[in-house]
Amino acid sequence: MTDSFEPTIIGFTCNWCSYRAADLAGTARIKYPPNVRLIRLMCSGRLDPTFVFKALANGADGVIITGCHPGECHYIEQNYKALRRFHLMKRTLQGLGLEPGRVKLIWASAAEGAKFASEITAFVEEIRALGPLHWGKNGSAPSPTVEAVQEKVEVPA
Amino acid sequence: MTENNQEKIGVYVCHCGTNIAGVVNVQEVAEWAASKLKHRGVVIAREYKFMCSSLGQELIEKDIKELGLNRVVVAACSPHLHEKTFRTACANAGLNPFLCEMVSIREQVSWVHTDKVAATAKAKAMIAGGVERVRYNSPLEPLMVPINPATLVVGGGIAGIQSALEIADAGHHVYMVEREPSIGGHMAQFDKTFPTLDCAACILTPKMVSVGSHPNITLLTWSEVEKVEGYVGNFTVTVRKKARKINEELCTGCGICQEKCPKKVIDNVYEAGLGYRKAIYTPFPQAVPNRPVMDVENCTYYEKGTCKACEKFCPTNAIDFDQQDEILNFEVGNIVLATGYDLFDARRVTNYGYGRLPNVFTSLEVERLTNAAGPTTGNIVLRDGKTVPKAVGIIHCVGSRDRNFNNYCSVICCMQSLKFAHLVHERTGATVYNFYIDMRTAFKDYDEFYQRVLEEGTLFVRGKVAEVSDVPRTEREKGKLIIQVEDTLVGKQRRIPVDMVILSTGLEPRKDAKEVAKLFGISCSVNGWFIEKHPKLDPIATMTEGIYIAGCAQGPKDIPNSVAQGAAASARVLGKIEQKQIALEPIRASVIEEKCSGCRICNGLCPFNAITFHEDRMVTEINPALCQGCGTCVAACPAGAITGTGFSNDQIMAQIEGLLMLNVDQELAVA
Amino acid sequence: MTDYLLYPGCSMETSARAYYDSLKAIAGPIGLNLKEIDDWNCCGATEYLGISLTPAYALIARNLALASNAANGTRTLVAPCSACYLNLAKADYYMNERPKLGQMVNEALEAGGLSYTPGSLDIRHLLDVLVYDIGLSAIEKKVVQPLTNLRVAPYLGCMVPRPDYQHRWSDHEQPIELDLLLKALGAQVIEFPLKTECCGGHMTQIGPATAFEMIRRLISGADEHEADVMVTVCPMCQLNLDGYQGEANRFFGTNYHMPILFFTQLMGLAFGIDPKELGFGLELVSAKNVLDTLGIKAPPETPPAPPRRPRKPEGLPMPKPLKRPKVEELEKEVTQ
Amino acid sequence: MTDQMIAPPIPIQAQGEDLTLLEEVASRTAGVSRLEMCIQCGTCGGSCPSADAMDHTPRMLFAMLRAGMRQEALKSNTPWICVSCYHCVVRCPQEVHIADVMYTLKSMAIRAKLYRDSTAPDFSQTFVGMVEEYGRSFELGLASQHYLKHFPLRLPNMMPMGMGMLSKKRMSLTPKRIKHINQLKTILKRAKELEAEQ
Repeated sequence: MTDSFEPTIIGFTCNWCSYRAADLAGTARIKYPPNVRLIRLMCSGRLDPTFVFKALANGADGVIITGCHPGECHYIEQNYKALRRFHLMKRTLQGLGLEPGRVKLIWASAAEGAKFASEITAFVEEIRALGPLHWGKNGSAPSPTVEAVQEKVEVPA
Repeated sequence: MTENNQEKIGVYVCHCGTNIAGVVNVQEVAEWAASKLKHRGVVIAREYKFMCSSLGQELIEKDIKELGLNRVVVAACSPHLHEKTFRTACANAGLNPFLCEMVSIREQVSWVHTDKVAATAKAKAMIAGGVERVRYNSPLEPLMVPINPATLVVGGGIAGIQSALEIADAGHHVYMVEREPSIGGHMAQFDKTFPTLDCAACILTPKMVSVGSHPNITLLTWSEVEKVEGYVGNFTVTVRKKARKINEELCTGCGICQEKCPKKVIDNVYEAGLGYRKAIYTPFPQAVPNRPVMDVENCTYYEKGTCKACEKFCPTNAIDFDQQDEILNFEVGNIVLATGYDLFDARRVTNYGYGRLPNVFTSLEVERLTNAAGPTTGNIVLRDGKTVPKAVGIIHCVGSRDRNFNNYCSVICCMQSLKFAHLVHERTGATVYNFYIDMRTAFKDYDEFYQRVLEEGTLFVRGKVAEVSDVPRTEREKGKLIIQVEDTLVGKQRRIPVDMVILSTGLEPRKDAKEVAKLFGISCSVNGWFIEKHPKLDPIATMTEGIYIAGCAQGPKDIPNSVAQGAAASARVLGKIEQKQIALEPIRASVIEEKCSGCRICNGLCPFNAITFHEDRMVTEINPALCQGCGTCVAACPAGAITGTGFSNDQIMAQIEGLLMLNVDQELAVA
Repeated sequence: MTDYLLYPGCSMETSARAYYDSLKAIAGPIGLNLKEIDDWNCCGATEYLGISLTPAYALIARNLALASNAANGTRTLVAPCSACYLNLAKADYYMNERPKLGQMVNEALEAGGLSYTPGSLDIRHLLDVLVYDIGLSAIEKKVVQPLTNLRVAPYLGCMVPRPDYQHRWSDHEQPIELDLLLKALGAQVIEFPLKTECCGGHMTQIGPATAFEMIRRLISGADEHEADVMVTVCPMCQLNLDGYQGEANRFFGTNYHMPILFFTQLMGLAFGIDPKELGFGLELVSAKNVLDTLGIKAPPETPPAPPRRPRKPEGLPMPKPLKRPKVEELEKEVTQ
Repeated sequence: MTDQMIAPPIPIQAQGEDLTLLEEVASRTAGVSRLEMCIQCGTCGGSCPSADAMDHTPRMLFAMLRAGMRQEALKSNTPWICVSCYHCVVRCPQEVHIADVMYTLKSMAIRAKLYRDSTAPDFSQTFVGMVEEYGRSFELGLASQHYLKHFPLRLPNMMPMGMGMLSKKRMSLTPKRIKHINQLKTILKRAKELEAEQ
């Protein structure tokens, strides 16, 4: 069963660019692996790090966050705030013993359907290489509860 | 919400013909949702061929009424396409539209995956996510805001002119902002227009005059938009009106200043570098407004401190050397962007020798050469200003359809080249060659024009020209420009000596298109053109409500299409104005005062200044009219005191749980 | 001192000895420290690639492997020969673009105990290193005998500016690097439109008539521009234009006498180095006129030739030439 | 109703049409050939300095590959006349790796023994033979061997040039051999094996 590990990935997309890039990938019929499930946010700035912990704790093997290119945010500059948070969040996750490669931030504009698809494809392969994360599944390693994680997190503004 | 456990959720899975059903087993998905999500509140799950059809919508409406559904999940296409459709259906049946949630199983599943089993499983997970999320949706009321009936039109080319006139004629105010000293755009530079060969000035000038004299149009030339704030219906625009150094009230447009100005400058804009203007100038006699501008960079007074010839001779004392840029602010409800194109820089194609070989010309240069008001009064001559060419080669696709430069077709070049072939033939009697890859003469009366040019004896060579050389190999080639090309219909390389080469240069997005897009909150395609809302069904609107695009700013197009798009944009604007008010998505953040600790972390986060802090109560407040709903403050609040409607923490956490439900609970995964 | 690995290529030791000699002579003055890689082999020129893919790339890659072993702190591998430069750059580029090729080539190299990671070397032509690393102003400073009055036709041939995998050159058709270098030496550089046309390559061996025609075009083009000398950066070009010039003259009944020199030879002259050290005399079409013009033996009193195609003030204005940022920077360096 | 009655008409098959050809050429080319992207614009044929001597312009050759005309394409002298000047490569609007495709066609023609005239293949093979033997090219040996075989009548004309080169020591009389010629031979042997497995 484990010979071909199929990771589950949660993706957080911005309503204005990357969600539309996903739409465009669809319209253009560009194929990518089915391992990713997207959640639409209005902006990458909406991403509360708790969402990421929740996803990992509930069984996701990786999380990908996508936003508008720097300088192209629909809300002027909120993606920079997402970027700031992302780095701190990554450090926290590392502190919890998580491989840094399990969460990733990419930029994709509404015109970049092909880029979106290739980024997803690449990320699936990266997570496949890392193997399953046993946080949320009935695996061996005990998973920290969301509440426990939340306590450790300082949310940067 | 969910505490009372009285959710009655309907799940609707769309086949979209075979678009979804061809990959996702929709029947299995619907049956699964009905049985396995029953304990989550799903009372009915259906699949249907086209949910967006009226019959599909009726299904939902009927269930709401008959089964008392209080939540709806539609698994179909992207919410950007049909969210509105299904929300309206819910509203029709008396359900608050925001209790309807869409799951995109077409764009995100069936169109991008091939493995049917995996795609079906993913569709189930996504529906579970939607169901979990919709449980936490709350009924919302759209924010109604009034629409300011004034409109901003950016760019005074033919598309912008058309748009402005239509709106102004309907009785609404238009601000037209143009960067150059006069409106008219590229069309004002042309001599004849294809395929009818009517004179560009003859058909354009009356429209320009109408704009200049229209009581409903405020014309701001030599001006640029610097800032745009607000949202559809309520934009605040800041415009920099550059100093003309002319008092426009006093100036009568008599032209004496231009006559007396001693400084001659090569005119790189209107004359395409082929002619001269003065340091104080109106670009062309029919300019609107008929008021000159001073080119401070080339003016002798600004260079040397003396001259002021213009001031000495001005009969109305209109010259004002101290005039400064003016900053104007005004409010509009809608914006039309018709900013046009730039010409491809032909010097980049080194092998065609433009800039090195004098008798290689660009299409815009030839427009000026053929124009009776141009530098040669309409005589087609070589760079020496007098020799009439005996043989002329016209090269298509320069900088277009070429991955080394621009990969797209510039649309107008084939017809433009045919027009030049006709004009050169008619005016000089020269032998004319056209070098093309493919002849593209689609649209009304275009191919007929091709036939006419064929009849006139123009020689057509099918082949992309490899190089233009001035190095002769034979006697015949001495003193000529040699066009080296494979005649692909003969299968042989040919070297054709000519006197003049015309490069049918392609169209490019404006150099600052990206910055302009950013300024107005829209985006550019990979090639740099403004992106329309939908390439087929909504080529006028953009992703940002209240901002429309027209003309070449959206992509290369000819005059008839630019005019059509300009008119279409004004129809859209007038439609919005007629609505008088507009419903805004109620996606807003708000502060629960009891939870706010007054830490002020959120205070610096809002780029729209929607967050204010009340020192007296030590709490933060968010102004719903200014809030744009990005949610950055929601994510930042350490106390969880800020909620974001439509994208609340509860909704997203539930959606995450739903999406991963199948991973956790193996029971659920069984079909 | 900057350290560069040198891949000379077969010709530098035989037909293009003048190139190697003059390179060695100018390297010291401009502070170019070249280290020849040990036991290099032929790059296969344009021939091996047309026989068999993997062996051809393995042949080239052996040199890359030897070079990266000898790297010792530098990444730059310099090739003075255009064909060698292109082959080395090509192998490095394609081994990366098509990983399967890279894998097969490395498997072959392994049989000889070697390996090469594509991208680990920076493969550059000598002219590139001189212009962009040493710098035009540094070269200009070393000039003691400016090449005033010498009308030179800069000639690069094909394989230096094309296909240009790493985007190093200012243009693929009319690059300006050699022109500027020669200007820095004080020469009168003519605008030579044929500067990147083909010299005929291997056609001298397999279709002489075609090759002679290509040689004729170039020589007559330079002659038309009243060049005293054509300056080249490639052993193959020099061999074809110099060695076969007499043969082409006989074939067409023409009587051209166009000396073909390596740019390093002119650099040497400008630096005041004895012509003998620079391989003068090895050319088949004598370049004595070049030395004469420079007054190295007897200064003639020729006034500078008028510029070709004088631009008339009347008529329609011309567009300004396109200034690519790279060119602008370079032009700043030359004071002339 | 019988099966015959509803049988579809038999498609007319062009003789010798070989639709695998394009694919094969692409797969044997170093890098990504982009051959399938050709729009038949003729930039290559127009740019080619030796096009006059070619049986087909490069563009025509690519059309032939697309049409599956294996015999004709591999018999064409075009790839052998290519001087690798890369004018077509940098100008091609579709970024086809034209020069590399020419190398591929040469090697395929040699394999299939389908070249029309052996001058060029012989030159390549003589050159490569020397390189494989010595690790270096040996111009004198190559030129004399080649001219003797293909242009015996030309040889006297070439003498002044050859003598000039010799007297100026621009041509060596003896070949030079690299030190580790055995290492090179081993590498090439393995490379040939790998190529054969393709």
